[in-house]
Order: sequence, then structure tokens, then C-alpha cells
Amino acid sequence: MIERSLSSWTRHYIIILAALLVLTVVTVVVAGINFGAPSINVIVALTIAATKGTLVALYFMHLRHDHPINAIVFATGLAILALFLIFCLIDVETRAPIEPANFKPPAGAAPQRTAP
Amino acid sequence: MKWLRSVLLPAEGSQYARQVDDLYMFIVWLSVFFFVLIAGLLAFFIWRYRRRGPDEVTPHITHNFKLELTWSIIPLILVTILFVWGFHGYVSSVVPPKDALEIQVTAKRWLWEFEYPNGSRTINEMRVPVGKPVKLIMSSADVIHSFYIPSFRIKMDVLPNRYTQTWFEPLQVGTHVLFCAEYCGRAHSDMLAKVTVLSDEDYRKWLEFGDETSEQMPLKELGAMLHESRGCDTCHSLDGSAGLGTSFKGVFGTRRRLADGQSVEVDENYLRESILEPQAKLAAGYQPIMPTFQGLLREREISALIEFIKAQR
Amino acid sequence: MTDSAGTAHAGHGHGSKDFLQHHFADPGQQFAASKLGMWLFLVTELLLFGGLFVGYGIMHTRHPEAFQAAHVHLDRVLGMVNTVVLLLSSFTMAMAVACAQTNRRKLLVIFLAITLLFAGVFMCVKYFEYAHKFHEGLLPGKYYSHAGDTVPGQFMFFSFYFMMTGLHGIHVLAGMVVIAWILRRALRGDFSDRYYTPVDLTGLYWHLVDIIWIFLFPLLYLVS
Amino acid sequence: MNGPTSEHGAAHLSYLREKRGLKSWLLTLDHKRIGVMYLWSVLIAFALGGFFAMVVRLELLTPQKTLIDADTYNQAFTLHGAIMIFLFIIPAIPASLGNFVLPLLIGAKDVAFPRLNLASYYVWVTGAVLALVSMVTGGVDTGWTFYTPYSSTTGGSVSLIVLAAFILGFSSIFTGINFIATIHKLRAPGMGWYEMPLFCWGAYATSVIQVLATPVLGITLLLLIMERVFQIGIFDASLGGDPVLFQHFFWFYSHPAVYIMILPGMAIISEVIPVFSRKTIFGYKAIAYSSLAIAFVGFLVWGHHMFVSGQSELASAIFSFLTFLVAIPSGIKVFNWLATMYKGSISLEAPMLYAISFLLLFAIGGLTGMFLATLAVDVHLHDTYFVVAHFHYVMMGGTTIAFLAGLHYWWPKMFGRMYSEKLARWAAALVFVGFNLTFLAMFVMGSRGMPRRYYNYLEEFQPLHALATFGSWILGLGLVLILGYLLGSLRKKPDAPPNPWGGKTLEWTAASPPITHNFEQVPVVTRGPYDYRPVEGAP
Repeated sequence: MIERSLSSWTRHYIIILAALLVLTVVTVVVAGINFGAPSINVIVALTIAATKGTLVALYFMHLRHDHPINAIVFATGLAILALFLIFCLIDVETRAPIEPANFKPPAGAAPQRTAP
Repeated sequence: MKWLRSVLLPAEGSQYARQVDDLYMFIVWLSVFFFVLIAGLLAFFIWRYRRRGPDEVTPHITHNFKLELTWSIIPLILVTILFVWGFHGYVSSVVPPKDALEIQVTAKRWLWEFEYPNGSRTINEMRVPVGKPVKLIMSSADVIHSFYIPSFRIKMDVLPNRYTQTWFEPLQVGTHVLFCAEYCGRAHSDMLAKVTVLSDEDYRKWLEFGDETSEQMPLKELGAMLHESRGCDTCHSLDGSAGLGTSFKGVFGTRRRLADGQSVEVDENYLRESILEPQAKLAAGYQPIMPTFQGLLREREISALIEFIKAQR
Repeated sequence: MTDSAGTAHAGHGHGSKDFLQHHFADPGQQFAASKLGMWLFLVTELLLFGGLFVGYGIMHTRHPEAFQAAHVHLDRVLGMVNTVVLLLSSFTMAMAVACAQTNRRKLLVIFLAITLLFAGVFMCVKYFEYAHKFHEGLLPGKYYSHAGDTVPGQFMFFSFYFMMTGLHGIHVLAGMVVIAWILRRALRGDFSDRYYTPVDLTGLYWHLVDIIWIFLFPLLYLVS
Repeated sequence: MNGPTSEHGAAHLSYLREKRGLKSWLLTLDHKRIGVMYLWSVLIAFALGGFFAMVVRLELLTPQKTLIDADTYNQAFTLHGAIMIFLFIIPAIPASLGNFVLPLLIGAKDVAFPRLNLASYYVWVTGAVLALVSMVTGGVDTGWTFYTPYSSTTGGSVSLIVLAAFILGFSSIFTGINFIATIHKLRAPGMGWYEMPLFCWGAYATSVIQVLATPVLGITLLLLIMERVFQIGIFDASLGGDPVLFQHFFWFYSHPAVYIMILPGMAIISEVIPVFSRKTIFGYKAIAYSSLAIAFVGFLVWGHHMFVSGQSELASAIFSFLTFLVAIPSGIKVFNWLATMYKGSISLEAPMLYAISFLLLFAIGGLTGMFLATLAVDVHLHDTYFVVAHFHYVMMGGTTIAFLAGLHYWWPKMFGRMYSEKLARWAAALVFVGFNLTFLAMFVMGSRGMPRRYYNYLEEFQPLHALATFGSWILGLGLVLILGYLLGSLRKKPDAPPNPWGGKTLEWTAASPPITHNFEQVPVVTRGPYDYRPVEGAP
């Protein structure tokens, strides 16, 4: 970690905080815009969140200037999580729908728990 | 080496089974080769390089890149072959032919229910014509079950609120066992069904007229047969021992306390109602788990079961 | 966690000023080990929440209409207020660490106190949000009794809402306990530029809690 | 390298004798004492799990009811699985033997976080007690895999045992964090990554999985408890959830967990074989990196438990291919161990006998894994006794045999006593024979279509079942014999020399048993861990 004076830390952190607050406002504003497809809104929102998270990790959590092993540990965790999500999605998204010609749906097939 | 195949695997009931067995036997021989290699080297080294004195000095061999590369690449090639071969077989097992006969399968704790294209149903026995592809569309009424016929080398989980499918094409007339292969509770190991492969003609006749023998059988005998084939015996014993349902031993003519506090005499009407609407008068101390048999039994079969229960003294 | 992963108490080491434990060669080694340990712990936290994120993602793709219809019941303004509050608290926490590193003991105490205060504000806002949901019958699982749902399956959004914000809330509460404990030690004058490991590690934990909220906010309040 | 005296000038007492009294054990921060407490605890768990295994085998002696009813049988195999997996195999090598030897192997005084280490032990005890409580308050009949919707709807104290598994996960995570930090930061001066004994590489790879996979089990079990308490719906198909998703969540942990179990076993074998061949290890880097490769690829193969579960065909194909890739690093290890013995000076003391058993049994376990990775064949073999046999060959024939190898190898170091070599050889033979009798026939039963978790079975399988039950008695006898002579050795006077086997790793430079701070002086490493060249005149 590099040696700094408190005032230099403070300046540094205020810039990051400002960026985070701006991004928060942006994500709320953007959520109101219709980009045509709902998936684009999700991607935009998550990209902004990822940017914010990266800022916090790099600067507030000092990963930028720290011993690289800590960043490697964190990145490995994220990578494994990403693989977990991707493989689950591969399964869920590519299941073949089976629509038999002469079959009625099993009892209670539709998710039902609306108002009593 | 036919004998080894017949020791290790059950008789092949379908063309697909033959395909799987070829691959299975290939892996067997591959495994035998590697096991003999490993065990042989091991035994040889243990004997050849046994310690002969307390101060023996050994050569300092740290690695050998070429050798290590060899025993990384050869297995890689072998497993790639296995993968492709296995994938190839798997694809043919999940894609049924377009003209396949469709049978709908419902798994319940702890019985199998089959519904044929013309609407007739069977329990714990599936009848199929020989030499025709049969596609099974399966769903569970409660927990996860698994549809497993070893002779056909097919298995597929049966899930609640979802359809899964598998298919097979029987080679010859005969019977096979159908197991539930996914653990589903107390009577999991009794959740068996019979798969009867009939000639095309017999199948069509059966579908239309029902079972000829059952038409001619005396009522009591028919009842005894149904008690087993329809899965009554999974829950209702004949020897008085407690099961998930009341034992049939000596039950006829007694008075029965019901879950709602009332009581009723066990007569023909009560038995009939309990078969068709099991939850209408639930016996005290038992869970409301029995499925209805409405539409599953012919009129004569209901009478047969009642006669059978009456006879259990 | 922070206690066991990072610090020792006087009496277990040679130099009590630096809280050096006997099995470390020097304070630098001890600090680096503690920090690595903390990062490993943070990764486990990440994956713990990660499972919920994956579950949410998959159920969202299964029931997009239900999730869309259900999220309207969340108050975006309150969500945004809470996001800002947590970001501010992350900032003050980072400042607290900087103060410890530069030996500003008074400022350290002040920043820790402000962080604790922000955490309290966050929990208060959460309390009002929860109270409102309970009142409307937006309860988890079988207790869901909201009237007037148009799309079936909306209850599942709230299953996730309560699991995710609940687990996060528990982490905020745990963070508050640890910060309070650090604050007490700071008041006692334990920390200096030679020894500030617990402050640093608590900071790391707190930032992670913040990062998780940064993702929860758009996923729960802004999905469209 | 190490003088007999400390920096203070006087020899220290061993870690066993320096402090006395129950409190000095229960509140100890010494990795060796924690390791010993863990050792006795996991052995008790092993005995309990073994008892249930015997009950299950005895029941299966006849096709119908032999001894117990179906419900008791279902609970017995559930508890056998849950206890063996969560209470025994996962902590067996890392937390007991690993805890004891890892700091010694790298020349450290302790693990990085001794308090966390002790916390791990007590978390384990808490989990174990909860698991026992669930056993007597209603029992659990879900199988150790807790598949929904069965587990979310059945009666009994499922929530409690799930909570116990959740808590046990933390004990595993704590050990993992501790080992990673210890290996990174506390290696003795002069010990680079490639001078580390291979046990440390195995322990490192294990710890990475413990840290990365266990939290997902945590959240899965938490969701399952919520499903039971609140019916939150995520795994419940009738509410719009997906029971197959539970299987993804569960196996995302539980498949890597298999490598949590086997990697430390392989790590022990990598220590034992060079020492008893008195020869340097062949392909150090290949063995080291293959551990990491197994750990990494092991994260991407969980779907091979789900080939017939209703998972998509594409996902099955991908998982099948990735599963095959695990065969490569496993094969590399086996061939490297064999090459280490080539031109060695092999002596067959008990640890080496277990290592040889391991090689044979693990080879069978690994090769039969190929059947199960092959899609078309797995469809037939899935959920049959073939799978049961396969994983017992890997988990018992692999991990447990390796655990026994390590226990016999380090026993003199841990307690300062030699056990009876003659009895040890008999026991090793009994275990080997009993094990094969119990499980070899299960491959045939499975191939012939005998489904697992069956209380009643078809008559045709009875001879093979009877053989397996008979084998289990021999196996049990062997294990009891081991316990007998090991306990017996503790009654003797300390008689173990510091280095009974002629090992070159650092733990053999410490006293047997070691002093509390492990080494009188901080060791400085100048030679590789398996360097058997004579000290003078080396090239």
C-alpha cells in the first residue's frame, strides 16, 4: 500500500464517492427509460452496478494498490460464481419443451398462489 | 467373450441395449487393460526393487517430460473417443422416432399408472407391442421418481409438474421389470411394474377388449390378481400387519372409526366408495394418500376386489 | 470473524503494542496473513449471496411477468435513499481506515461513529419498508396474502426479496456489532499506524456488504 | 539442521506433556492438539457411520425384511451417508492429520489463525451434536442428498440435520481459510512453492474448494430450510419453482466436495510413496499442478450427477466431456507414483501397504468412473449399485485407505509410539480383502440393474448381496483391529525415534512427539522435500 497523507486520501475517496453517487442516480433514471427489450435494461442496470462494485473494490478496498494475491482471491471467487450461473443457465435455457399431443397438464401445473 | 457380457449385463431387450452394451464392453476391456497395466507394474516394482539393505541408494530421477506427455495425451485421446461414442448413443436414446406410440406414465408413491392412446389405463403393468417404438411421456404426482427398465438400458427421472420423456423399441415378446430408481420414500423398493411385450395382434386385441383371461376368471381370483397388479398390496397387507393403509385381514363386516370421528360399517358399499373416492370416508389414524381408482377399474374388477376383500378372514 | 481472522490480545505475543502472535516472524507477515484470511472470508460471503443471485436470475427468467408485476410494490425512493446511505457509510469507513493509518485517533473515532450511525439509518429505513410489506400481506412463502395480484407467482419475488434483504440485513447488523467493538477499542487507543489490522479488516467486510447492496438495489427495486 | 536445544538454552517438553489438564486441551490454540482432538472426534463419527453401514448391509442379507423395517432402513442409509460425508470424510484428512502435519511440513510454528482453528473444531462439535439430536428426534429419511421435493415435504427432523450440515460447512470453510493463509504466508525461510512437500499442494487445492464451494452448500441448505418453514417456492414445482435447480445447487458443492475428500488422500500417498521407495518423487510439478487442475475442473462437472434428472441434453453433453477431463490429471498422478517406485528401494511397512492398496482401489474407482462419465452407459448405470460401488472405491478405497496410510505414517510423530507392525500388516490385509468382497460384486449388481436405496430386492441378487454383507464383516473386523493396536500402543512408553521411516520432509526433523512450538529453532530449507541423494558429493 502506498504511503499517503490523510488529505490526499480524503481527496481520493471523495472523488470515488461522487462517482458512486452519480452512478446511483444514473441507474435510477435509466431504469425509467424503455430500451426496447427488457433484457437491455437488465444489462444496463447490472453494468452500472458492476462498475460501482469495481470502484468500491479497487479503491475503498484498496485492491488497486494491495498485494495481488488478494485481488486474485476475489477474482477467482467471482469467476467461479460466474461459471455457476452460466452452467445453470445453459441447462435451464436449453431444456426441450415436451408438448405431447394427447396429454392434459398435470394437476396444479401453473404456479398458483395469488390472492385468496 | 459372450459369457462375460451375459454375466455383467441383463439380457438385451431392445436394439438400443445392444448399442449400449457394445460401448459398455469396450470400456470394460479398456479398464481391464489399464488395471492390469497398473497392478502389473506395481507388483513387478515391489518385487524387483524391494529393499535389500539398509543403506541402499536410489537414482535421482526427477521427471521425464516426454514420458509424462505420453501418459497425458493417450488418456486424453481415449476419453475423447469415449465421450463421442457415449454422446452418440445418448442422442439416439433421447430423440424418439416421429411415429412412436405414445404412452403417458404417471408415477405416484408408490405405483405406476399408464394411459394408452385410446384412453384405457393400467396400473403397475405396461403392455406394449413388439418391434414398435414406444415413447413415454412421464410426470409425477408427488416427489421425483425415476423410470428404469434395465433390459432396455433406459432411465429417466419423472418430475412433478413437468414432463420428461424417453423411448424404447422392444426386440422380442416377453416380460421385463420396471424399477423406480430415484429414492421416493418408504415403499420405494416396492415401486416395481411389469413390462409385457405382446405381439402386435395381441396388443391390439388387448387394447380393444381388455384381458381375456380376466373376463373368464372367477371374481375372487381376479381380485387376488388385481390386489397385486394394481398395487393395493403396497399399502394394504393381508396378514394384519400395519401398512400405510388398513390391512384387509378380517376387515369385512367390522365397524370402522373414521377420521372425522364418526364410524361406519365395512360393507360392499363402503368398500366400493373407498376404491372410487378414497377420501370420502377416511379411516381414523391414516393419511389421505390413496389415489382414486375411478376410471381405472372395470365394473367387474371392482366387484372382484370387493369379493376378494370379503374373503380375507 | 474479524476477531479470529485478524487480531490477538495482549499477552499472547512478545510485543503487546503490535499485538504480534508468537507464530509470526514480524508484524508485516501477520498483517498480510490476516488480510489474506479476510479476503478468503469475503469470497465465501460472496458465494453465499451468489447462490441467491443465481436462484433469483433463474426464477426471474422463468417468471418474468410475475417478477415485473411484483417489484412495483417496492418503494424505489426508499431503496435509493438506502443505497446512498450505504455508499456514504462506505466512504466514512474508508476514511476511518485512512485515519488509523495516519495516526489520527480522534478522527478515527468520529468516522467510525458516523459509519455506525449510517448503518443504523439503513436498518431503520429497512424496518419501515418491512413493516409496510407485512401490512400489505407481502409476506414470504405460505404467509403471502396480498390481495389483488394479477399475475400468478408474484409471491416468489417476495421469497427472494426477504431472503436477499434479510440475509443482507443480518450482515449489516453483524457489521454494526463489529464496528461498535472496533469503536470501543479505538476509544481505548489500541490502534496506530503500526497496528490497525482490525479497522482495516472491518472496513473490508463493510465494503463487501455495500457491494452486495449495490447489486441488490437494481435487481430488486429496478427490474423492468 | 536443528540443535536439540532452544533459543533459551533448555530442551522443551513435548506438546502432549507441556501443559496438563482438560482445560489445557479444550482451550488450546496449538494446531497439534486441535488436530488430535479432531482425530478422535472424526474417528467416533467414523465408528457411528460404520455402525449404520453394518446395519444396512445386515438388512440386505435377505431380499425381504431381515432385521429392521423399511423406515428404519431408510433412516440408516441416510445417516450412514450424512455422517460419513459431513462428519467423517470431509474433515478426516484436512482437519485432523492435516492440522497436525501441515505447519510441521512447512516449518511453521502454527497455522495462521489458531483461534479460527479452534473455532472450526467447536463448530464441528456443534454440527455433530445437532446431527445426533436430529437422529433421536424423529430421524431423517431423505438420503444424504436431501433432494427436493421429497426433503421439503417428508416428516422427521430434516430441518435440524440440514441445519447441522450448514453449520458443519463453516467448520470446513474455517479450516480452508486457515490452510490457504498458512501456506501462503508461513513457509519456513528458504521454502519456495516448489520446495513444499506435495501434501501441502494437495491441502492447498482442497482448501481452495472448501472456500469456494462450501458457501453455496450453505445457501442451498438455508433455502431448503426456508422451503420447509415458509414454502418459499424456489425448489417446489407446484409453486412454480424447479426441483432440478436444487440438484444444481446441491451438486455445485457436493461434487467439488468429492475432491475435498480425495485430494488430501492423494496428497498423503504422494508423501508415503517416495519415503518407502527411498527415492525422490517423479514429476513433482506434474503432481502439484494436477491437484490444482483437479480442483478447478472439479468445479465444472457437477452436472454428471444429473444426466437423467431432466437436465437439458446440451448441458449433459458439456458436463460429460468436462468429467472425462478429470481423468487426465488423476491418471498423471497414478503413473507418476508408479514411476517413483521404479528403481526405488521399496520396503513394505504398514503405511506403504495402505498406499499400495490405495493405488489398486483408486485405479478401480477411477476406471469405473469412465463408465459413469459416458452418457449412454450412465443412463443405464445411474442410481444403481454400480454408482454405489464406484464411489465407495473412491471414497473408502481411496480417501479412507489414504487416511489410514497417513494415520500409520504419522502416528509415531503424533504420539511418540510405534504400533505393532505385525498386527498392522494383518489389519491392512483384512481391510483390503474385506473391502473388495463388499464392493466388487456391487459393480455386477449395478450393471444387472439393481437400483440403489432399495430395502426389498429381487431374489436373483441375493447371492451377491450376501457376499457383500459377508465382506463387510471382514472389513469391520480389520478396522476394529486397527483401533485396537493403535490404542494399545498408547499404553506403552514413548519409543518412536524422530524419524522412523527415513523421511526427508521437515516434520521428521522435529522431536516425536514435537514440542509445542514444533521446532527448537526455525528450520531453514536448503534441499528439496524428497531429496534422497547422499548429502556429500551430490552432483
